[in-house]
Amino acid sequence: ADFRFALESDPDVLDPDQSRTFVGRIVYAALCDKLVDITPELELVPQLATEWSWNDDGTKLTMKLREGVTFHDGTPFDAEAVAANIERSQTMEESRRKSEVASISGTEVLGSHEIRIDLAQPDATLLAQFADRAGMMVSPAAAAEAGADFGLNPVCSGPFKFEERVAQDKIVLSKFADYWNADEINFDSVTYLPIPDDTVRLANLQSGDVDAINRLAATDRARIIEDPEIQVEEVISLGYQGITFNVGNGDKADNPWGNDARLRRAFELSLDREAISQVVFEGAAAPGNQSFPPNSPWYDSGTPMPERDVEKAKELLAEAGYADGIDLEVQVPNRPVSMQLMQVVQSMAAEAGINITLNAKEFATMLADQSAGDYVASQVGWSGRVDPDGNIHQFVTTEGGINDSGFSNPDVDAALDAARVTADTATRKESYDEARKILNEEAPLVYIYHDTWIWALDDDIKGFTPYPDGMFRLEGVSKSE
Amino acid sequence: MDSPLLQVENLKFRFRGQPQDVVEGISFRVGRNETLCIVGESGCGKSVTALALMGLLPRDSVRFGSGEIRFDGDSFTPSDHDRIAAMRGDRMAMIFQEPMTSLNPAFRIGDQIAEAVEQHRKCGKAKARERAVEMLRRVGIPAPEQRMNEYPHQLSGGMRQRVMIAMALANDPELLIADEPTTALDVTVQAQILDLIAELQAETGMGTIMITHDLGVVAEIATDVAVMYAGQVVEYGPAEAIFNDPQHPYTIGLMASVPTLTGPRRRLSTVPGSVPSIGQMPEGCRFSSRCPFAAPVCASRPELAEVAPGHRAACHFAPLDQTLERRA
Amino acid sequence: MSDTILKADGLKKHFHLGGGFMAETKVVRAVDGVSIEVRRGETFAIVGESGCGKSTLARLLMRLLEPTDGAIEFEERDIAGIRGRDLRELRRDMQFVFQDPFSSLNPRMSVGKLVGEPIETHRPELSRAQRRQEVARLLNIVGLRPEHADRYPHEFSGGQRQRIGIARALASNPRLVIGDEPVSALDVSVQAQVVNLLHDLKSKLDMTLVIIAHDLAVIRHMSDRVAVMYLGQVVESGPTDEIFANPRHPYTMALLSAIPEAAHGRARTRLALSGETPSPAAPPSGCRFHTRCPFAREDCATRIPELGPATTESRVACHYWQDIAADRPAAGLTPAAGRSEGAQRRFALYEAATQATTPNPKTAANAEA
Amino acid sequence: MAQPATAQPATPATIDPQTVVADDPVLAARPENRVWKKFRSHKSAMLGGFLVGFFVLMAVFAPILPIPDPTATDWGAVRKAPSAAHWLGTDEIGRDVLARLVWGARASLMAGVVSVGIAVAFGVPLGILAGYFGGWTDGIISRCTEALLAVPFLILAIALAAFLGPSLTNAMIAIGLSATPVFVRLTRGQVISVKAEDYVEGAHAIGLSTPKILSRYIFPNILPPVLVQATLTIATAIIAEASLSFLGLGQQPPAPSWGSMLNTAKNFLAQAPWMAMWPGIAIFLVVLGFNLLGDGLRDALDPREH
Amino acid sequence: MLAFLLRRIVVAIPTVILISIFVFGLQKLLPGDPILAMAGEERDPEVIEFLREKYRMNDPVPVQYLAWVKGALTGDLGISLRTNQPVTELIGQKLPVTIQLAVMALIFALVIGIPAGILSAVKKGTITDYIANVVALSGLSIPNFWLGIMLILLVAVNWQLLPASGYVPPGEDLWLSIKTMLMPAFVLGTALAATLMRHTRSAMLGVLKSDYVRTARAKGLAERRVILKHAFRNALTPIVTLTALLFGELIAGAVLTEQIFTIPGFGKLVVDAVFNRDYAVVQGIVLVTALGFIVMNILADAAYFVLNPRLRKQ
Ligand SMILES: Nc1ncnc2c1ncn2[C@@H]1O[C@H](COP(=O)(O)OP(=O)(O)OP(=O)(O)O)[C@@H](O)[C@H]1O
Ligand SMILES: Nc1ncnc2c1ncn2[C@@H]1O[C@H](COP(=O)(O)OP(=O)(O)OP(=O)(O)O)[C@@H](O)[C@H]1O
Ligand SMILES: [Mg+2]
Ligand SMILES: [Mg+2]
Repeated sequence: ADFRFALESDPDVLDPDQSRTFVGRIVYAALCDKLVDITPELELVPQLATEWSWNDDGTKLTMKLREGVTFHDGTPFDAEAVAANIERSQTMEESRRKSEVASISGTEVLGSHEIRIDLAQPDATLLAQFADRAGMMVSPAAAAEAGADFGLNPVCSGPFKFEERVAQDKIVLSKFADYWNADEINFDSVTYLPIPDDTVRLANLQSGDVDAINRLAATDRARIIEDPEIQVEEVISLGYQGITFNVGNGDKADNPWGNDARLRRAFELSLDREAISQVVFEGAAAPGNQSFPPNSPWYDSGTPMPERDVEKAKELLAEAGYADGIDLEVQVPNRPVSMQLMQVVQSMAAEAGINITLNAKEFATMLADQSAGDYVASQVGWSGRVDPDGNIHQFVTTEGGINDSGFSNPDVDAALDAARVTADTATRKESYDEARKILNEEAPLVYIYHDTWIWALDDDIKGFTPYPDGMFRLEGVSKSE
Repeated sequence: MDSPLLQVENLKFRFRGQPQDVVEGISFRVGRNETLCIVGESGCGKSVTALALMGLLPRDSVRFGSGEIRFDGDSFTPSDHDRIAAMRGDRMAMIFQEPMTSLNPAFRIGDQIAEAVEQHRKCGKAKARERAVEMLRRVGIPAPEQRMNEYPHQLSGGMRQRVMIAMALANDPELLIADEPTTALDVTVQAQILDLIAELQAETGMGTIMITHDLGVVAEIATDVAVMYAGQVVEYGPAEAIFNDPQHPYTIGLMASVPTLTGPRRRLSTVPGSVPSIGQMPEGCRFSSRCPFAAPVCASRPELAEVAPGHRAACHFAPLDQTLERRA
Repeated sequence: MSDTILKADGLKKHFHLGGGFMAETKVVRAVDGVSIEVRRGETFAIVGESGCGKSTLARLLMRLLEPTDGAIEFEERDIAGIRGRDLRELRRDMQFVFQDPFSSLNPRMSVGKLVGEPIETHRPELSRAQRRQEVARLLNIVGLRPEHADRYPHEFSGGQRQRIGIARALASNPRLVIGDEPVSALDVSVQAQVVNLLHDLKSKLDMTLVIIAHDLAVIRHMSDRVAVMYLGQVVESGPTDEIFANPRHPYTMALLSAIPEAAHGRARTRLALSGETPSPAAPPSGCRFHTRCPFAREDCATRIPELGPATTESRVACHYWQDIAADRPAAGLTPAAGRSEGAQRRFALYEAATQATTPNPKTAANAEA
Repeated sequence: MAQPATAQPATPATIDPQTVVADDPVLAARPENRVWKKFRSHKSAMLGGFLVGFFVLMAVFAPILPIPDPTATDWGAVRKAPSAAHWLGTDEIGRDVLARLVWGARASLMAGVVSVGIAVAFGVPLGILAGYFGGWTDGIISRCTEALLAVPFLILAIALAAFLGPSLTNAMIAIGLSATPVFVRLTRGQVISVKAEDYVEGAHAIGLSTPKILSRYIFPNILPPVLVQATLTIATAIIAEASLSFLGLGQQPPAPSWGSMLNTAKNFLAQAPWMAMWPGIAIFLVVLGFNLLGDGLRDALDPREH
Repeated sequence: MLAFLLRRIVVAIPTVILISIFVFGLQKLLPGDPILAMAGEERDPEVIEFLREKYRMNDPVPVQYLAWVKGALTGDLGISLRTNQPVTELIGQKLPVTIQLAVMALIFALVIGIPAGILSAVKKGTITDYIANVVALSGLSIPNFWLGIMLILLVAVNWQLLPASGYVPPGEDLWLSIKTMLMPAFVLGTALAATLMRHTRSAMLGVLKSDYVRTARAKGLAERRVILKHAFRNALTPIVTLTALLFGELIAGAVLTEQIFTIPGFGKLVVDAVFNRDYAVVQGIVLVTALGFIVMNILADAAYFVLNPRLRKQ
C-alpha cells in the first residue's frame, strides 16, 4: 500500500549534510537511518549503532554497529561508512552540520562494525546530534560520486528508498526490501505531498486524498476531533516561540528596550500566556517561559511561568522612566499564526502601556534583518532539539552562532559551556538552571509558548506514535483495509 | 393599367423612446422600369424608409404606426418580417452608400456574391460561383475570374460599388433600392456608376428607388421624384414637373440653393435655419418652422394634394404664385 | 506691395509609408511639383478628385506640413523652412478652415474658448473682457449670437459649426484664409448659407481666400481663378469663367461633363473617363492622365507635359490641347431650358421672402458696441 | 435677383443673415447634463454608482458610525456567530466583524483608488510623451512598457511588495506600478488617434504652443477612456490587494482590509464562515459596482453613443 | 508573412534585453539575503561565505549579469539554491503543468466566454444580456482564492466528487489528471471567461453595427448565418489579440490558483522562489514567462495577419 502524507511545505535539498528544513527531517525519518534514535520520552536508543560507550573523560566514544545493514545502493554499512559520513559532515564545503560535529577530532575504525570517535573536548550533545541529521548515514559510494549534488538522488539505509521527487509536488519513496527492520514496515511506498495551506491540507485528508497530514491547525483541532473518520494525535514539541529583543547586536540595540531589562520584564508581565494559548490555539499549545517546555525534564521549576500582572508591569515601566507608556516595534513574519499571536500580544501589552507596532516582513527579509541586528524585537521561534543544549547555547552565549539578540553574559556563557561538557544529567540541569536565573532577569528572549505538534490521520491508519521531535516514524504504522 | 411593382401607403414609424415619428405617413409607388428618386436633406428619413421596406430596421427599436406595402400585387405590412425577409435579396435588393464598409472585409468578393445566389436559388456552390463571375462581368469588372478571388480592400471605391451592384442584382430582383450609391465616389466615377445602373435597369426592367440628396443626380435619372422633409413627403410627381414646376416652398428653396454650372453667377438663395430634430418638430407642416411663407394655418397638416395630374404637393398655399399673389 | 500674396514654386510633398525595419517603403507623391500664385484680394480655388493632393497642398501652404521640396512665399517672404516662433507668428496672418465641422472643433472647449484662443495667442495684449467682446463681435460677424460663446460645439448643427470654425479662423485678423472643402460636408441648403457667408466676409474684411473643393459648381460660384489638380499636379489653371466656358485640358472637360446638373432634360454630351485615378504611390509615366485620357496618343506615356500658357491668363499641361480644342469646339456647358413661368415667379417670391424674414444680427451688435 | 458674383451688392452690414439659432431647442441641454442624463438612464451604471457610493460613504464615515473599535479584542468572544452584540459576528481574536468591515472599506477602497492614482500619475504622462512625440521617446517608453507588461502583473506585484516590505502602502505602490504599463499603452494609443484629429491640426493652425496643445487638446480628449479604464482598474486593484493579502503582502494587522480579513478567514471557513462571507460579499459588491460604473461611464462618455 | 514575423521578432529583441535586465535587477531589488535564507536555522558563517563564493554573490553586479546572460544563452539558468536542481530542469518540469492548467482554463474561458459574449451582444439590452453581464462580472469580482477554497470544501470535502488538490501528470492517468485539474481550471477559467465575454460582447456589438452586416442581411441570409459567419468572423480578430493579451492574466491567475490547489507549476514555483529568495529560479521563470508573453503576442499578430485579409500580402 502507499502511504500519502501531507506536509506543510516543500522540503529543501535531500542531503542530510546540506538540508536545513524541518520538513526535510520528516522525510529522512523514512529515508535515512541514524546512528541512534530517541524514544518518545527522549531517551537515546540504538538504531544503526547497537551499543556505545564513553571513556572516562568523555573524549572517546566507541560504537558497535549493526551488522547486515546495506545502503539502498547495495553498499554495505560498516565502520568505514560511519567514518566517511563523519568526515563528510565535517569537511564538505556545503555541509550545514559542521558545528554539530565540531567537537570530533578524528575517527578510528576498530573493526568492520566498530568505530571509535575522538573528541577534542567532552561533548554531551554529540549523541543527541547523532539522533538527528548529523547521525544520518548516507552511502559513501553514492556520496563520493554525486558530491554536492547528492541531494538530487539521496542514498541512505532507511526503510524506504528514494524513488522520485517533483519539486513542490511530491517526494516518493519505495519500500527498501533489504531493510534490516523490514518486518516493521507495512507500506510499499510513501508519498510526501507539500500542501502549504492549512485548510487545503485538511481538505485533502477529509476527501481521502491523503492518509495523514502534518501540522493540523490548532484551530481546526476541536472540530476534527469530533470527526469519527479522523484521528488526531498530538504532543508538545521540543521547540518554542517567543520574542527576541536586540540587546547587543549592532547599533540598533542602543534603545530603551535593548538597554533596560526592566522594560523587557514589564513586557513579559503584561502577557497572559494561558489566554494566548486559548485564543490563538484553542488551548493546543503549551504556554511556557523557558527554552524547554514545562513537561521537559530540563524545565526549571525554580523560575516558573509568571502570572500576568499588569500593575507590576506598569510599575516596572514607571521605574524605568516610562510611566506614560512606551512604543515597541516588533518584526513579525507575515504568516497567519504569527500575525494572530502578535495581535493578541499587542492588545495585551497595550493594557500595560506598551504600544506595539507590528512590522510584518517576509520570513527571508526578517531573517536577514535579524541577523544584521536591524531590529528592536522580533517574533521568532525554534523547532527544537533533542539535547537541551540545542535549544539554548547558540542563542545566548556570546559566541553563539544564532545569537541574534547579541546577548552576552560571562556567567551565562560559563554555565552553558559547562553544561556541554558533562554527561551527568543532574550537573547539566544545575548549569541550565543557573543560566536560566540570569536569563530570566535579563530577558533577552521572552518565550511565550511551545507548539503542539498535531497530526490528523485517517481512521484506517494504525500504530502511529507521536514523538516530541515532530517526526513521523513509519515503523509499526499500518493501514487497515 | 396593372398594379405598379411597389406601392407604399401611409408608412409611419418611430424609434423607441422618441416622442415623434421619424417617418410620418408617407406614400409612393414605383413601376417596373421606372426610377423613383427620393431627395431631401440629411436626416430627413430617406435611409430609414428604404430600410423599412427591406425589413432591415432593428426590430426591437422601431415601432410601426401604420403602413401598407403592396409588392407585385401582394399586400403586407412593414412589420410582417417573415414575408419581407423571404423577398429580401431575392425579389428586392439594396445597395448602400458606403462602398468602403459595406462589403465584408474578411471574405472574397466572389464568395460574397455567390452566397447571395446560393441562399435564394438553392443551387450548388459551383453554379453560384459561375453566376458571380457572370455578374462581375456584367458590371464591367475586367478579368472577373481573377477578381472574384480578391478581398474588398484590394478594390477601389468604384470597383467595390460595382461589386455591391453585382451582388444586389445577382438574383435578378424586381426592385432595386439604391441608397446614395454614389455619394462617396468621385464625380467621374459617379457618372460611370449611374450609367451602369441605368443600363442594367434597361436590360432587366426592374423598378428602382434611388435615394440621394444630389438634385443633379435626380435630374439625370429620375422618372418620378419624392421630395422628403423631416419624415414627410412634401412634394411628389414626375421628374419634369418637379424640376420645371416645383410647387412646395421647400423644393423651391432646395433648388434655389444649388449652385449651377451654367447661367449667371448669382448670390445663392438659402433655406433658412436647420432641420428641427425629432421631438421638436412643429405640429402640422413640419417645414413651417423654416418656411418664409408660414402662416397660422400651417399648424395643421397639409394634404399631399394633387396640383397637376400626378403631381402632388403638401402645402396649404400650393401653387404658391397664385395663392400668394391672390393674398397680396 | 506686390499683387501676389502667396506663391508656391515646384512644391512637393512625398509621404513615406510603411518602412521601418525590413519593410519596403512606399513613396506617396501626394503633391508633386505644384506652382501657383494667389493674388491679393482674390478667391483662388483648387479643384480635383479625391486623393489628388488638394488637402496636402493646402496644408503645405499653411505650413502645417513641411514640404519635401520647393518654395513657398507669403507676402514675399520665404516660409518653406521657418519653424518655431516664426511659424507661430505666421499663423496670425494665415488661417485655415476645415472640411469637417464635426471633427475640427475640440469637443471639450466652449465656443467662447475656441474663438478666443487665437486671440489669446496672437493678441495677448487684450484683457479678458476685451477678448470676450472680441469673441462676441466675431460670432456676430459669422451670424451667431454672443450668448453662444458658452455653448459647446456638439450643440450646434453642421452649418453653425462651420460658422464657428470660420469665426475662429478670423479671430487673428488674417490676411489669407485657406478653406479645405469648407462646404463639402454640408447639405445644399446649409452649403448655400456658408458659401454666401464666406463671400460676404471676404469682401468685408479685405481678405484673400483660397478655397479647395471637388464640387465644380461651388467653385464656380465662389472663385475668381481656379487651378485643376490631377494626381498631385496642376493640369490647368486660369480665370474661373474662362475655364468653365472653355476647358482645355481633357481632364477638366471630363470633370465638367461628369457633373450632373439639377435641371431637367438637358441633353448631355458626356466625356466618359474609363477607370479610376491611379494611386499617387505609383503615378503613370509621362502625362499622368494618359491612362484615362480619351485623346491620349502614344507619346503621352513618355513625354511629361509642362504647365504652359494657353492664353495670357490661363495655363494648361497638355501636349495636344490645341488639337483637342479644334476637334471639340463646344466643350463648355450650355444652360438648360428654363422653368415654367409660374415657377419663376415662385422662385422670385421665395427669394424675396427669405430676405425679408431675416433678422438683422448686425443691429444687435451695434447696440452693444 | 440674379447678380453676377463679381458685382455683389455692397451689403457689408448684414452678413448672411439666416442665423438660425434663434431659439434652437437643441441648445437647451448643456453637455454635462447630457452625459449625466445618459448616465442616469443607464440602469446598471446607476446601480454601480449606488454600490460604490454606499461603500465610499461607509469608509468616509467610519469614525463616526456607532460601531466598536475595529482592533478591540475580546477574549471572551472569539469567533462568535452574528448576534445582537456583534451583528456580523466576531473574528479569530474576538474583534467585531462589522467594525472591521467598515474600516476595511477604507483600506480596500484606498488600495483601489491610490494604486490606480499611481498608475494614472505615471502612466498617462508617459503615454502622452510616447504618443505625442513618437520617435525615440516612443521607442524607449514603449519598449520598457512592453517589458513590464511581459512580466505578469501578480509576479511583479509580489516582487515589488517583497522589495518594499509588506504593508498596505507598499501593496498599493506595487499594484499601482504594475498597472502602469496598461495606462501607458492606453494613453499612447489614444494620443496617437487624438493627435490625428482635425481639431488638433486646427490648434497647430492657430499657432498654439505644444504645452497648450497637450493640456487643452490632447489631455481632455484622452481622458474619458482613461477614466473608464481607471474605474475598471480600481476593481482589479481591490482584488489584487486581496490576492496580495492572501500571500501575506497586503494590509498588515491589526488594521483591517477586506483582503486581509478574507485571507485570515479562509483558515476558519468551516468554523466561522461569517468571517469570510462578509468581506467576500463586500469585495464582490464593490468590484461589481466599479465595473458597472466603468461600463456606464464608457457609454455615457462615448460621443458616438449620443 | 515570414518577413513580417521576422520583423516582429527582431523588434522584440530590445524588449527581451530590457526584460533580462529587469529580471536580473529583481534579485538586487529584493531585500533579504538568499544565502542566509538557505543557510538554515544554524547559519554557519563558514558555509555562508563558501556559498557566497560558490554562487558568485561577491562579484560585481554587471559581472554577475553577464555570467547569467551567458548561461541563459546556452540554456543554463543556474541552479536552484533551495533544491540544487538546475533551473532549466525545474522549468521543464513545471512548464507542462502550467500549460495544462492554462489550456484547460482557456478552454473553459472560451467555451463559456465566447458564446456568452455573442449571445449578450445579439440580445443587447434584454434580460439575457443583463444576466450574462452580471454573471461575467461576478467571475471578475470574486477573488480566485476564495472561490477556490469554497469549491474545495464543497466539491472535494462535502461531495467527494473531485480530488481536493494536487497534480497528476496526464501521462500517468489521463482521466485522473483531468479530474484533478478540473476545479483549478474552472476557477482560473471563470475570471478569464468574464474578460473574454466582455471583449467578445463589445467586439460583436461593434461589428453588428457595421455596414457589411447590414449588407449580409440585405442579401437575405438567415440571421444565424449573419451572426456566426459575417459578424463573428470579423469580431474574431480583436478577440484573438485580446486572448493573447490574456496570457499575462492567465499566468498571474495561475500563480494564485496553483497556490490554492497546490499545483506544482510555474506560479507556485515562482512564489515559493520569491519567498525563499531562490533567485536563479525567480529569474528563470520570469524570463520564460516574459518570453512566453512575447511569443504569444507575436503569434497573436500572426493570427491577426491570417485573420485579416487586409494585411496579407497582395
Ligand atoms: N436606429 C436608429 N435609432 C434611432 N434613430 C435613428 C436610427 N436610425 C436613424 N435614426 C434617425 O432617423 C433620422 C433619419 O435618418 P436617415 O438615416 O433615414 O436620414 P437620411 O435621410 O438617410 O440622411 P442622410 O442623407 O444623412 O443619409 C435621423 O434623425 C437619424 O438620426
Ligand atoms: N500623412 C500622410 N501620409 C501618407 N499619405 C498621405 C498622407 N496624407 C495624404 N496622403 C496621401 O496623399 C494623397 C493626397 O491626399 P490629399 O488628402 O491631399 O488628397 P485630397 O485631394 O485632399 O483628397 P480628398 O478629396 O479625398 O480630401 C492621397 O493618396 C493620400 O492617401
Ligand atoms: Mg441616409
Ligand atoms: Mg482633402
